[in-house]
Amino acid sequence: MLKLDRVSKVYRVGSFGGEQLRAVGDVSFEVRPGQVVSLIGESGSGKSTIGKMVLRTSRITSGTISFDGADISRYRRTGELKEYYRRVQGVFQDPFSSYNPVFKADRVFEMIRTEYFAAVPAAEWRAKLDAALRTVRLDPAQVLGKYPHQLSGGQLQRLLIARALLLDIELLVADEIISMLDASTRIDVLNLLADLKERGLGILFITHDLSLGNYVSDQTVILRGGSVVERGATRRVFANPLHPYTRRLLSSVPQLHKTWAEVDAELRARDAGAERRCAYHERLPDGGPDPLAAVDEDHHVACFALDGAPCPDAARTPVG
Amino acid sequence: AGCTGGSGGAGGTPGSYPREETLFVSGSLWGPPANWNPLMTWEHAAGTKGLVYETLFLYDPQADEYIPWLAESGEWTDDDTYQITVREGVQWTDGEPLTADDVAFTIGLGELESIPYHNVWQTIENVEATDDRTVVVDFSEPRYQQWAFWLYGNAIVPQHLWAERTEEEISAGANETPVGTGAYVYETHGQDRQVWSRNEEWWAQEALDLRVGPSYIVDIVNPSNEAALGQVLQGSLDLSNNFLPGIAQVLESNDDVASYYPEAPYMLSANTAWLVPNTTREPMDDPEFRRALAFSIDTEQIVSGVYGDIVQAADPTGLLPNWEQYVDADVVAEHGFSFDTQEAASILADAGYEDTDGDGFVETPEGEPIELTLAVPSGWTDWMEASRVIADSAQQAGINITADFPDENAIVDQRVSGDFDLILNNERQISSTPWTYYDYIFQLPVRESQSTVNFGRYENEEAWALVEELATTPVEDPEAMTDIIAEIQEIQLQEMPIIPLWYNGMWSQVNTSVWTNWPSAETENNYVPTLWANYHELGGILMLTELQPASGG
Amino acid sequence: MSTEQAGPPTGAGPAPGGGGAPPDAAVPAGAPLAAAAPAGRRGGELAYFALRNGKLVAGLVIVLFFLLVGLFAPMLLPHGPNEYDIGPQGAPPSAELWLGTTRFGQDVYAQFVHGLRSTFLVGLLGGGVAFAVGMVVGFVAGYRGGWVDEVLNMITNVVLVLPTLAVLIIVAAYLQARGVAVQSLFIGLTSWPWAARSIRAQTFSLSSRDFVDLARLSGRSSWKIIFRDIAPNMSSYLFMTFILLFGGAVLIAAGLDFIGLGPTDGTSLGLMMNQAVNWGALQLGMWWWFVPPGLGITAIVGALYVMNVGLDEVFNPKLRET
Amino acid sequence: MSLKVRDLRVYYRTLAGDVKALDGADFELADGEITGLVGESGSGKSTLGKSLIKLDGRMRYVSGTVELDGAELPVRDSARMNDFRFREVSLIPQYAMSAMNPTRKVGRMIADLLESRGERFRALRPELVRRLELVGLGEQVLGRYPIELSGGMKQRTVMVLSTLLDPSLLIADEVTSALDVSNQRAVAETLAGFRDRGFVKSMIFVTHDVALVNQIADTITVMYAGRLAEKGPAKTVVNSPRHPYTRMLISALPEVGVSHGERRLSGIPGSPPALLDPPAGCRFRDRCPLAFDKCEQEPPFAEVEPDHSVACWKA
Amino acid sequence: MRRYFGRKLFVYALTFFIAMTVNWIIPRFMPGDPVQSRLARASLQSPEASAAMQAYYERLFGLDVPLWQQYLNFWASLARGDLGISIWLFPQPVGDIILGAVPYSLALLLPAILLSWVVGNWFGAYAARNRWLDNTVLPVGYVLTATPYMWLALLLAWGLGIVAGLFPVGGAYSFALTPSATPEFVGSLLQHWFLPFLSLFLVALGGWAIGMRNMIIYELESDYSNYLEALGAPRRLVRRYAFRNAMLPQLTGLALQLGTLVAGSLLTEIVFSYPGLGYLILQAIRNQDFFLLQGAFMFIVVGVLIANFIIDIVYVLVDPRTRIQMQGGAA
Ligand SMILES: Nc1ncnc2c1ncn2[C@@H]1O[C@H](COP(=O)(O)OP(=O)(O)OP(=O)(O)O)[C@@H](O)[C@H]1O
Ligand SMILES: Nc1ncnc2c1ncn2[C@@H]1O[C@H](COP(=O)(O)OP(=O)(O)OP(=O)(O)O)[C@@H](O)[C@H]1O
Ligand SMILES: [Mg+2]
Ligand SMILES: [Mg+2]
Ligand code: NI
Repeated sequence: MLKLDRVSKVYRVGSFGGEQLRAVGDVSFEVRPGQVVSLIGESGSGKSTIGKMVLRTSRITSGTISFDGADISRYRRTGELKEYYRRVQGVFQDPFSSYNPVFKADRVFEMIRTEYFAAVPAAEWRAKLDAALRTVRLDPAQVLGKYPHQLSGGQLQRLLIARALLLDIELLVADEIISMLDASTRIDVLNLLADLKERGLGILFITHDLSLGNYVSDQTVILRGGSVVERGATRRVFANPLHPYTRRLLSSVPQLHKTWAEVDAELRARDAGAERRCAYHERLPDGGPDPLAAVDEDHHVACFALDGAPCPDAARTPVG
Repeated sequence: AGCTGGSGGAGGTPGSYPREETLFVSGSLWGPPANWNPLMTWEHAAGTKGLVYETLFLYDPQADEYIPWLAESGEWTDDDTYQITVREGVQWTDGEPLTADDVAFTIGLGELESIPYHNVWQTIENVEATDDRTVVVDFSEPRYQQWAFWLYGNAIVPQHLWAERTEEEISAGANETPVGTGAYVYETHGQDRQVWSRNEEWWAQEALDLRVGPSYIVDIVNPSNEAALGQVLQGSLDLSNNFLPGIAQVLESNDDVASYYPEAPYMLSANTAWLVPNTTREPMDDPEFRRALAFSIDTEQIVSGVYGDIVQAADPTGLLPNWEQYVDADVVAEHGFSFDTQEAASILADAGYEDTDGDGFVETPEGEPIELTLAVPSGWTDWMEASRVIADSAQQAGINITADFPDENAIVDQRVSGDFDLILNNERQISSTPWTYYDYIFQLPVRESQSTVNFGRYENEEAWALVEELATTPVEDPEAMTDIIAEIQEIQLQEMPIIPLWYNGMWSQVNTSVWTNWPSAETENNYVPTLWANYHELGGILMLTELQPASGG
Repeated sequence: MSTEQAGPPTGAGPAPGGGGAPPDAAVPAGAPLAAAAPAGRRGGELAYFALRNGKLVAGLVIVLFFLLVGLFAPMLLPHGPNEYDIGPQGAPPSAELWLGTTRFGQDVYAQFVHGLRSTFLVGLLGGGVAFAVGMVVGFVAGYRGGWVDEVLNMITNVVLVLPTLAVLIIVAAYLQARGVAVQSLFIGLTSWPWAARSIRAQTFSLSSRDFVDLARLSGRSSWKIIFRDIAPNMSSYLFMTFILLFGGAVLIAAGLDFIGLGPTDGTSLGLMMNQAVNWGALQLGMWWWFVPPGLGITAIVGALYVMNVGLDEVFNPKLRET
Repeated sequence: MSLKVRDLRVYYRTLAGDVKALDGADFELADGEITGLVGESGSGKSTLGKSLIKLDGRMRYVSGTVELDGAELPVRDSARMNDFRFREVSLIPQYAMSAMNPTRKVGRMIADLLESRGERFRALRPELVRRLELVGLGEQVLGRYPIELSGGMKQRTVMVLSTLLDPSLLIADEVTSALDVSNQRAVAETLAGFRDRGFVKSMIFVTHDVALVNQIADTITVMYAGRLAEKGPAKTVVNSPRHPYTRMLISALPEVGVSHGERRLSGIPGSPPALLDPPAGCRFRDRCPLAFDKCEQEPPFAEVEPDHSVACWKA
Repeated sequence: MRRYFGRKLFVYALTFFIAMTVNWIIPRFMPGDPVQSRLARASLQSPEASAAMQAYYERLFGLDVPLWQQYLNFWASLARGDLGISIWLFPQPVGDIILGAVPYSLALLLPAILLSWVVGNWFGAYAARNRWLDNTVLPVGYVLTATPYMWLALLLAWGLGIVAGLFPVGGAYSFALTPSATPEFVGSLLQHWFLPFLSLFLVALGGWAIGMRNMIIYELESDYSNYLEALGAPRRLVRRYAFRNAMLPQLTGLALQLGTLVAGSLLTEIVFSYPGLGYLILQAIRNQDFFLLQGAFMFIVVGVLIANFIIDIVYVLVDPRTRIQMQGGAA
């Protein structure tokens, strides 16, 4: 459905755009219908930038993003773009800043209505809206006609999801949609995403919290400094993290029933016998579009030396 | 020449001028002194001509008399030849004597196109210094009036210093170190002042027993009239030749301040303010309409309301009071005008101007609406107020005039190109002869751009022929002049090419606390009380010879 | 954001203004966002503070007072501002002629109330034009960013460092017909830069907010987003900007009028001062001729500025007295 | 017993009335104890933290006492409180990124601060440098402007500065919320290290991330709607929470290894009460599956076992 | 750093270019012809003479060539440092005239700007900490900023000058003196300088005081102030930091306000007949003196630009933030 093919983004920064900042480099992955792909990485690793490019609010510097085979950067006329937005929508990190504070919260629905459903009669619209709200388990009477500050973060976040559902979307870009929420509301939203996925929605789930990614996703993409370091089925990546960065992330996640020290020890123990080597150099990519090397079915990894340091294995294994 | 340059001290005490020896004046410098070239008659530092450079004659309009000055005498030896006898014993301030060569040289400069008196050379054939003291000027067709005007209006420059100069230096040079023959020499100048100091060797001290009172004249550039008013009140100005609205109030309350007349109009008259209709435009091309316009204007209101009675209403002919003898009372009685709304209305009605559409304003006989604009430079407050009065009173008579206040330069433009309905103008000063006045009104031919005269583009061959005749009438023949002028007046009053409204005053207010014996209607001293540029030779310099220190010292 | 704006927000409150340009950014950048925030939530609260804010109320009362006088007093007068001989010439204030007469016996009060009209008109038009230009430039630069921003920013900076009054003097001097409208237009066209700059900064920070992206995702056009989504968020800020531009325009106009470059038709407070000075009111002690117009301007502009502070306090809780 | 808080009530003055953000806190902190203060947003965690060091303009002290190392803290009297700040009680603010004067070099700022507190910068400098090196910063940060430091460097500098005078009590309010996991870990471990080295005696670590708290805290304090709900040893609170709120909170946390398909977690229905006019009795009553009549009375914050207090009738 | 200043310089150069072009264009496309106006004042007798002189002077001023060429000539002679010859004060070179006026304008402006800035900031800083001062400084400040420059000047001229007679109300020094190094002359200079200075100073003062007060309040609310207070720093230190930081925006404000202040000085100079640039500009306009106008205007523009540039540099020196950002954001 959604396919990123060696997508890069370079920001021009400094006066007159004098300097360049490579926020995303050569990223490739795919989101299929009914699949949740979580994009995980530390702050500044380019997660949001990818989300924005998918949503066409940020220009792609190179590479292509295609949706159902069509290159989305080709959409020029507002009509085409509007049609794209009917199928692809986004929800952002901060529910409070996603609402215009001077207007009532349900204005987000009104915008959809004026732009997409101008012809729909009021009653029908109302029914549609109620249905969407119920899907996200909100009581219309409780949330409509209120100002954003009168609603909780979880309610606001769910309203945004309802808004996206109104359009019968096929892909949802969820950019850190739960990091601002309380632990208790967080899980509600996650569960909701999981339900939607069951109904065939593709979700690009952006987060820096591995436990959350782990909870909902089928596929995981680990991002570092704008590049993918490891990618694959969530199960595999979490069970057998190959790239040192993935491992470091994993060891830093605070866990309820394990201390950091225990996790460290565990990882160390697991590696005790085997020598950790750069899997990339053993399994070079076959020159296809994907710059990662496949280590297993549905598990790909980049060279360990991604951050510029020479790879300890590079000398041993010639690069094709 | 830096404007603030520290050009040394004055006289003995460096840096300051003793109050009791110094005359503080203002009203003649309209900007920082920029040049001392007597040939740039209109923009040299006032006093360059008159105080430093001198003319052959003076003309005293009060006494209607030519006073030989650098010339000991001058006469028409025959119809075409004028002979000047140069005064003996006159010295340039560099020590060289003034000779006939200097005079001949100066007249000869008029051959250059860029010299303002180039026009006299249209009639001069030859100038020659026949000896040290005699200059003979040969004319082709002498225009006596014009020549008389030249004789007292133009300064003589020293040949030994000027002969080497280029045309540009002569006609447009700053002449920063003026060397003249006059009562004063250049002392210093600044952004806001010009200082003259007395020439102790001045020839007139011996020759005429005249001695100017003040050792120094500090002529203050007046940026605003109101500042001058304050300074006169304080006594820091001795003579203000500024237009000071409100002076009437001051004169009544402040004993130290005086003017020429102790009561209204307080001032002598210096020029006539006219309403100039554009006679090429409808309906101003109709003499009857112009006459009606003349009757409609409430000049009294201007005189008292706007000016607080410091000006006088003009005679219907517009001739200044010193030309009173040329006014033909009979003609005026028959054809003259005065403020009379009724009369204005009936003249209009008789000529076919009626209010056909009922808007309160008359239309042309063809039924076209009349909407006239009176343009007066923005910022000329007295005229702006006057024009409001004119518009108001004309409207009373049914003539739709509105006052408009464009920028001054825009008005000059309109005036030159003839792109106006009505304007106010007063660009003819008092002079020795009414010829200058009529030359202004009637001059022909009308050109594409009328830059100096006949702005209304009034064409009347007959009147112009009379003016030309006047030009060639000898100055010594007043009867002949009177006759011609009477004829001109008859045409003028019937045709009303321009409408004289009031006489602008020879603004002069003095403070007597330091200097006394100022010109006054009540004493013998009747010289013109002003040091405006070009008024020194009309008697301004003589005023200076009459001044006495108040301290009696 | 380019380095241009790198510095902290500039100036607060009516910064130095005086006879010309209005103060720079009225409120430090942080504030207005907080300020703009929640109209609804704090609607009642805002009204509550507005009514209890002495500065705001006092300023508003003064401005309204003069506005009403300017609107209605001329209608109640039997004579025009420039009619002669309404009273004796140069009469001091009296029971019949409240502000005395000019040297021509014109009614100073009549001139004053008519002058108020043009003062408000200039403020409204001049401030309005500046506001409009400043808004468009600021919004577009802040929203579009990139080279559009660079270019607009450059233009803004150019106009900003131009000594505006000097330019205006030149322009005004060579205008043939000078009316209040033309004057206002030119004032407006030269006094927008600081407004544009601060609006740009606001827009810039607002347009990075998620709700703007959300509006884009809803298929809205840029203009709609700017005026329907971004602008309402800075409405209080915009309003305050307008007030300052209004006051600035009034002061500039007064300066132009004073040196005789004012409207050539009609009257204005600056023109009154100009005439009073030209006709020696200072020297003749006719204070009633030049004191009221200046006082009028000072009162109106001062009241506007005070109002602005009041508004600032209302919108921005940090400034409220606790 | 380094800190003893008794019935501390601090309200916010607002137009609509007092917001009872901290309504009767009763707890103690032992020497060397790090307690993690957790709870939903708006439960009063920051209010409690601030009450112990500096009330801001809109906060109103209502009642209660705070005792630190046996001396009473004059929390209501900001001027007298000054003697205790920094030396006895110190704070690492949430806004570490902007906590330093942007126009002063870090070293100058620290010197200014120390001198103004009557300390000699010269004398303390070696210790300062030592501690900076401890957190991986060189002496050279002192010669830099804050803007020249990265976010992490700024945060570590502030941490060192705040604890330089070895305060008895350190309040760390959400110092890790803005960080990603690896930085979170580094900061948290550094703070624990500070305690281990004796730079601070005890610490209140405010966060809403229970899992994080569990890594470094000795005890966990749970707040709900302006009140303390539970306080006990970290292990106990995580593994066998007594308060229903704590229980639900912990069961709502996904963990690495837990996925939706395998085990569906559930949140806490409802939302906390408004603090402007909170209901009488147990404030969790409306959301509590165990609620019963007695909950209409306010449950005391009582010790159910040594060092473990809970405010619930069913505990 | 170099890029930053390069960019600034580019903006300044552009400003200069645009300003000068505007100033060149406007008078030339407006009605009126300076030579004609000049000759009109001469009231020459004969039209022939008038026409001849018109041509003569047009050639002299270089007004006889096509406009585009005049424009190029203008820049060409400007490059040579030649500002042309004044029409109004013919035949003085414009440069000389302006150099004569500039000292007066500077003498008014520099002290007025700097003192009002310093004193205003000082007052404002105190007002922010003192309820009583706040309640007096603030209203007075508002009244002062809202005062039209010329009106305050008028009031001062009338009250202190005319009524009280304490100060002269016109000119730069007594007419009884010539410039010299005597105490008398210097005293006279100061006496004449005082009122115009005072009026400029007062109007500017209010704005700075208010700006400072507000900035200080914001700074006192900032995170670093909060942190300092939480660590028990005394009020004094917090204030000091706030003051220092509040100064920076005020510095930018100064740069932005320069143009306005210069404009204000024009009005003041006019009221007090002070022989500075303002008076020159007014006269140049009245007399359609293109060249003098260009010259005077150029001086103002250049002055404002230089002052702005100096402030830019000072700003960079005192605010580390700009320095860093200019280097492309280290850290
Ligand atoms: N508009 C922009 N202009 C210039 N640089 C940008 C812009 N937006 C993002 N960047 C830079 O691009 C990089 C990636 O940013 P991005 O927002 O995608 O990160 P992220 O992974 O979403 O981080 P976070 O977890 O903090 O949201 C960062 O270094 C950021 O500074
Ligand atoms: N300045 C204030 N004025 C009024 N009410 C306030 C103010 N600050 C906080 N509150 C209220 O006090 C309560 C407690 O706030 P506090 O900031 O202590 O919560 P918190 O637990 O720190 O939440 P968070 O996790 O979001 O930081 C909240 O209900 C909040 O709305
Ligand atoms: Mg992001
Ligand atoms: Mg908090
Ligand atoms: Ni490798």
